Amino acid sequence: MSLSSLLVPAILFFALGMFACLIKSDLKFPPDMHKMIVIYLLIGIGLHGGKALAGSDMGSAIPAVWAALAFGCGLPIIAYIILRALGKIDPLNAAAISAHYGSVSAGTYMTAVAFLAGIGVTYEAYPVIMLAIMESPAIMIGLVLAGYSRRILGGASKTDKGMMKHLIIDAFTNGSILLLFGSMAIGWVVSDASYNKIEPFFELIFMGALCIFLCDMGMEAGKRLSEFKSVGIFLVSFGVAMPLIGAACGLFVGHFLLGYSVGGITLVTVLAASCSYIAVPPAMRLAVPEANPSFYLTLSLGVTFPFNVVVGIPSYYAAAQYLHATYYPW
Amino acid sequence: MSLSSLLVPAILFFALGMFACLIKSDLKFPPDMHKMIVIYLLIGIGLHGGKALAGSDMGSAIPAVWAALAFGCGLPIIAYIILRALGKIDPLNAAAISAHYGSVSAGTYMTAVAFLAGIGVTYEAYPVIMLAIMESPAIMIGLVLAGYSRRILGGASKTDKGMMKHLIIDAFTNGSILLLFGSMAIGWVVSDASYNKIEPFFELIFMGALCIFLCDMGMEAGKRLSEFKSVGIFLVSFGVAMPLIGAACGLFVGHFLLGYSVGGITLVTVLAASCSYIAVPPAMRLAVPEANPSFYLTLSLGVTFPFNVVVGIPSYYAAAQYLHATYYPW
Amino acid sequence: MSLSSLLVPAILFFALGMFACLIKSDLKFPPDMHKMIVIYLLIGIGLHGGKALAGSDMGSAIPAVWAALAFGCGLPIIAYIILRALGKIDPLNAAAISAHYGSVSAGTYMTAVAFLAGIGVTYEAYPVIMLAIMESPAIMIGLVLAGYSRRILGGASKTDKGMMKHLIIDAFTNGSILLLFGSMAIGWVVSDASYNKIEPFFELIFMGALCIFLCDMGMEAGKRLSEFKSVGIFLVSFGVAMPLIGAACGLFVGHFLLGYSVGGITLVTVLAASCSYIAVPPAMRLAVPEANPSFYLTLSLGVTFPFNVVVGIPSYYAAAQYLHATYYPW
Amino acid sequence: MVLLSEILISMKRIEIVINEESLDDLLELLRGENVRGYTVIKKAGGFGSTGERDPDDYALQQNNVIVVLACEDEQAERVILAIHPKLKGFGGMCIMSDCQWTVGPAVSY
Amino acid sequence: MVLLSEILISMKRIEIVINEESLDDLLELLRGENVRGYTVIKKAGGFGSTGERDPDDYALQQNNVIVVLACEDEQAERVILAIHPKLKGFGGMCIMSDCQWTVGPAVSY
Amino acid sequence: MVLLSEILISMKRIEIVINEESLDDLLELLRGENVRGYTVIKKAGGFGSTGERDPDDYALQQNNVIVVLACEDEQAERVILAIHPKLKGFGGMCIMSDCQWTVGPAVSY
Ligand SMILES: Nc1ncnc2c1ncn2[C@@H]1O[C@H](COP(=O)(O)O)[C@@H](O)[C@H]1O
Ligand SMILES: Nc1ncnc2c1ncn2[C@@H]1O[C@H](COP(=O)(O)O)[C@@H](O)[C@H]1O
Ligand SMILES: Nc1ncnc2c1ncn2[C@@H]1O[C@H](COP(=O)(O)O)[C@@H](O)[C@H]1O
Ligand code: NA
Ligand code: NA
Ligand code: NA
Repeated sequence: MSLSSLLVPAILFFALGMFACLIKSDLKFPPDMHKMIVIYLLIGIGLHGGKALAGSDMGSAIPAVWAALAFGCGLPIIAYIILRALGKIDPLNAAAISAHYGSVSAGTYMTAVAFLAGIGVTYEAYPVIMLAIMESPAIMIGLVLAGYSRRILGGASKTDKGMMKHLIIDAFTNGSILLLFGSMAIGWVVSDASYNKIEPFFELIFMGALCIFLCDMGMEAGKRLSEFKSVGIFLVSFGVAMPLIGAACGLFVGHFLLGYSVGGITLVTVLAASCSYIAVPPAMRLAVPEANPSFYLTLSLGVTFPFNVVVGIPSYYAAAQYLHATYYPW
Repeated sequence: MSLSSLLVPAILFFALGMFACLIKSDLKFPPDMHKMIVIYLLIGIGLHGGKALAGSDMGSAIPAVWAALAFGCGLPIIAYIILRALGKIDPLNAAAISAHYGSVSAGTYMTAVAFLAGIGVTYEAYPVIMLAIMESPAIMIGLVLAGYSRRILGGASKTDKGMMKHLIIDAFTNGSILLLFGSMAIGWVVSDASYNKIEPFFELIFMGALCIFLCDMGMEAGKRLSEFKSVGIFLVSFGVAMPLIGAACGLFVGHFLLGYSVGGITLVTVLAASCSYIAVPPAMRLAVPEANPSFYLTLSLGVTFPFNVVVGIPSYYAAAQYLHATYYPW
Repeated sequence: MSLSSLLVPAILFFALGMFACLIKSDLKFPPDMHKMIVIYLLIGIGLHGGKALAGSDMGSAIPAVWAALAFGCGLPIIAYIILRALGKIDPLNAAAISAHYGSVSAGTYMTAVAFLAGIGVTYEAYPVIMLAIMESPAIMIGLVLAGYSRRILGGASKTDKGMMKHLIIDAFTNGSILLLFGSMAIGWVVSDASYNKIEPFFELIFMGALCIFLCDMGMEAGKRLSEFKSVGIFLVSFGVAMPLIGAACGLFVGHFLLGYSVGGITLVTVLAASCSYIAVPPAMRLAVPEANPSFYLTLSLGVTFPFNVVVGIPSYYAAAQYLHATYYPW
Repeated sequence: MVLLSEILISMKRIEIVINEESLDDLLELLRGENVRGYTVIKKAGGFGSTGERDPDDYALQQNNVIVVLACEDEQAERVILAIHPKLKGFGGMCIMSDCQWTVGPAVSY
Repeated sequence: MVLLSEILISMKRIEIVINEESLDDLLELLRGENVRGYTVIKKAGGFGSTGERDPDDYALQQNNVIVVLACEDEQAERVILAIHPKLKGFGGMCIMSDCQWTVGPAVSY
Repeated sequence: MVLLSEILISMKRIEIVINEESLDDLLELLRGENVRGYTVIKKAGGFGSTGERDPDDYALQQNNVIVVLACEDEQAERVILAIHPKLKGFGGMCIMSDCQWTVGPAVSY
């Protein structure tokens, strides 16, 4: 894989956005534009996934579901232990940050899809299910970790049942998850003829729209990046190390347990390595008001997301390629 | 026609929107997104219609114009009589509600177009003229009915001439009507070569954009649906019965008087059966401030629109098919 | 060239927008929609230009750069002299207005591109560089002219160094310039395979999106047009004469100095004839607060822009054709 | 001054800032107290005991809403007493000041 | 306190809420009274004698606008007297209260 | 009335209007004065000594921002004294009036 494969337009637009932020340009996309593109992209990825799944063997999807749940529950616990043991981060901030790493970033996933498309690599239909499933469990684990932390801190362990329920309902009626699952279902059921009618809007122009989305994300990441100092060297390193740990788990699961192709392994790795900045932050703000939002937001948007987009994805792909070539288990 | 023809993506997205509202998801599309898509869809339908008309015999459009005017004036009067006689609805609310049923819903029309496209049925160029024409006359009739109602109520019959004029001007300078007529004219005059340059934007991706529009409309309809109770059983039944009455008129006119194909009859039927939620509500709010907006909005957005989209369109198509096969007058 | 070449959809939509404004329609596009389309169009034009440049001889771009700088510096000075000598316009208003005419309007440029595409005329890759370069120098010249004017007026010539620096930085970190240059660079470096993935979004549907942009611009121009009276007959004539002077310079430079094809000459002419309404107005508001914004905005948006779009572009094309046929220097 | 005093009524102006999700609850409460007029400004930001709230923040969008109402003194008293126990849930502020209402054709206070 | 009293001037604060379509008429009226400063907040909602007005309603978008102006007492009197007969047309509210203006380099009241 | 006087505290309400670009500077200044609560309304328009400012203008978008804060009298004094010298740079207005704060569970003034 040459350096030129990094010259994916989507990633270059991300860099352009960060650059704009760096030179303090007055470039600014309307906030609603971002929301609209996110809606569009989620539906597009869902429809595409649904259509692909309709042609797949659904029995084979079960392992993907289990892997998604394992990532969602396991990764936050690993993160929490690292933050507490190595970083001496206070329990509640540790809980809030951890939750983010069990969840996923649809933006990172789509960039990976663009990357694979750019170099012409195919992938399985199942990772998109994992994308949809992984948003929520991490929030639950975050709640559990926060409850545990509060007990450590000796505070009244009266976990607010009402809020617990509220958050769980939220996690499953969350707009982006609904869009993803909903459009997956629609992609699944509609006939090919019907799908072809909407394909130009949701697939043909998808990669271009993704560029605009990533340009905006670049600006957002750039803004957060400037808060590096307030976050401290340990947390910044954690923001780079944790996706690598996640990636290692992803590579292992994707290759040895799920037995996917190089493209599929790459996507599973990206899911495990990525970190939520949509569903989890508001949930943690509500559930762990004691935690400092600028910690988890800087880590998620300012460190892990750009790391994954610029360095991570190509590396994960290279690793998947290596693994697939070396330890071919079948 | 099988049930699978209901699996048009556009209609499924409408259902998804209603479902999101039902489970109280926090899914929410930016209001400006909706306005933008409406602008886009109106221009798209106008251009397409204009281009189709450019290739048609314009003399044959005259009957369509007459039919549109007849629907616009006749249907509100029928609605008013039913509301007053059967429902004992007070005169001013009856007037305001009636006006909505003489007008049309571009969203319903476009869903019908998507439905026909999905099953590969062609249609005449003229119904789009009817769509553009039918927005306004119903508003006038609404004003007349309101004036008549005020006289019944014995109130000072001083019809505010200034507002009357204001509303009539409004009805003809209304943004959506202008967009529809304007883009129809543009579609009409431009050369094929020019049209082909803009066709990808306005036609190729049209059906996909319509899905997002209908998803949003589903959420809006869902919101209104929850006000069922405050509206009462009679009005809800009226919201289902009135489109059926309109549809009967539409079927008759489309088949026997206009002599259209099955696709054309379906569209004429949809126009007669649909009910405005864009141009008429603000006009009625201004002209009949005594009427309760939650009545006409719940009926229009919460009852008649979803009924037409989910149940109406396929039924009207089936009826048109039956009619066309049975009473072929030529 | 027949009159029918005026029937470019983009220009017709501009006329529709002006018409809507004229009849005081309530048609209104969401402001964010406009911003979004501008972002999209700038990226599209930049990518397209960058791709074209990648296939061109870059040495040949140097003359275009010089021409751009010459226009940016020369035209405002010509404008200033005319405004002061013929119009007796007070120095500071003259300075502010002049600056606008040295800069360019991307909207006019894109309309010209649509016009050329509509009649199937090709053009060189270099004018897009000129478009990107010409935004800024005129602002500098405007600052110099304003400083000079203040000295004439005998006021304390303490030019606010801080603001000067601020404005110069602004001129080069300006969002639209950055987008244009950035996407040009991206279009330049990405492989054809990558470019083809984003081409449908940025090229295929470009002309259609431009129609919506121009419809909105038509409404904006129409609004400004109504302020004709407050601006006075001299300035309105200036708003028509100055683009003609710019066009004459553009024709000369495009044909004799740059030696472009008819399409290229037309674009160079349009650049010289057009007048900024995005980057320059806020800069002048800050740098020359004494000048009356309604003067330069009415001229730029209400007079010169519509003149160029409706009358100018076809005339410039006709003139370029004539020149190319008559004085073929090679 | 004679004219002015005839068209002005001494009233109270109440200004409430809460998070946007609680708006419906607040309005219900106000309607319960028979308030006949209020004005609502959405998408406000702010800072308070629960930290910063920014409607423009990308990942953590948090909107405040401002409700302004003018009413007669007793009405104001009732409103304040009704809102007071709920302030914790709404998480915001409520201030009252004197004002003078310009009488118009329709009464909405 | 000496310092403060030097930089504060006793003035009136007028707060007007009307429907957005009438804004131009109101501003013209204010300019007619030589008002030299005002602040405008658009897209407000509210409730009054004509029912609810919600800028976010899908089919029945109705925007209020809030205009706040600080001015000297006589000016305020003139403004109130000028607005009073028009309130019906504008359909809204107009309240006045006391305030203290912090003097700045430029006078805009 | 007994009840009311127990839950109301006499305070000052400060209302500042400046251009949106200066908001960060203003908030920094406020934080420097240990202000513990404020409310921010963006995208306001207005008119003042520097002419009209309209957030909806196509080519010349200029946004004002309104910052409202309620605080105790001494705090208010400090804020006014701190803002006064900066008003020129911010280019706007700052007015203060009396108000009564409804005590709540959390103190944010
Ligand atoms: N002293 C204050 N002055 C103005 N606004 C305040 C004040 N305290 C709180 N607020 C507003 O009320 C919101 C919620 O306050 P809190 O619940 O204390 O975080 C804040 O985001 C501010 O918008
Ligand atoms: N008592 C009040 N307090 C605050 N705002 C009011 C009051 N009465 C009316 N308004 C505002 O004025 C608008 C128009 O009032 P009206 O014409 O009475 O319907 C309402 O939508 C409210 O925003
Ligand atoms: N007397 C006033 N009343 C209300 N708002 C004002 C007043 N003077 C100035 N402003 C606001 O402050 C902004 C800036 O004022 P200035 O710097 O004087 O142009 C204006 O755009 C208005 O929004
Ligand atoms: Na993860
Ligand atoms: Na109808
Ligand atoms: Na120029």
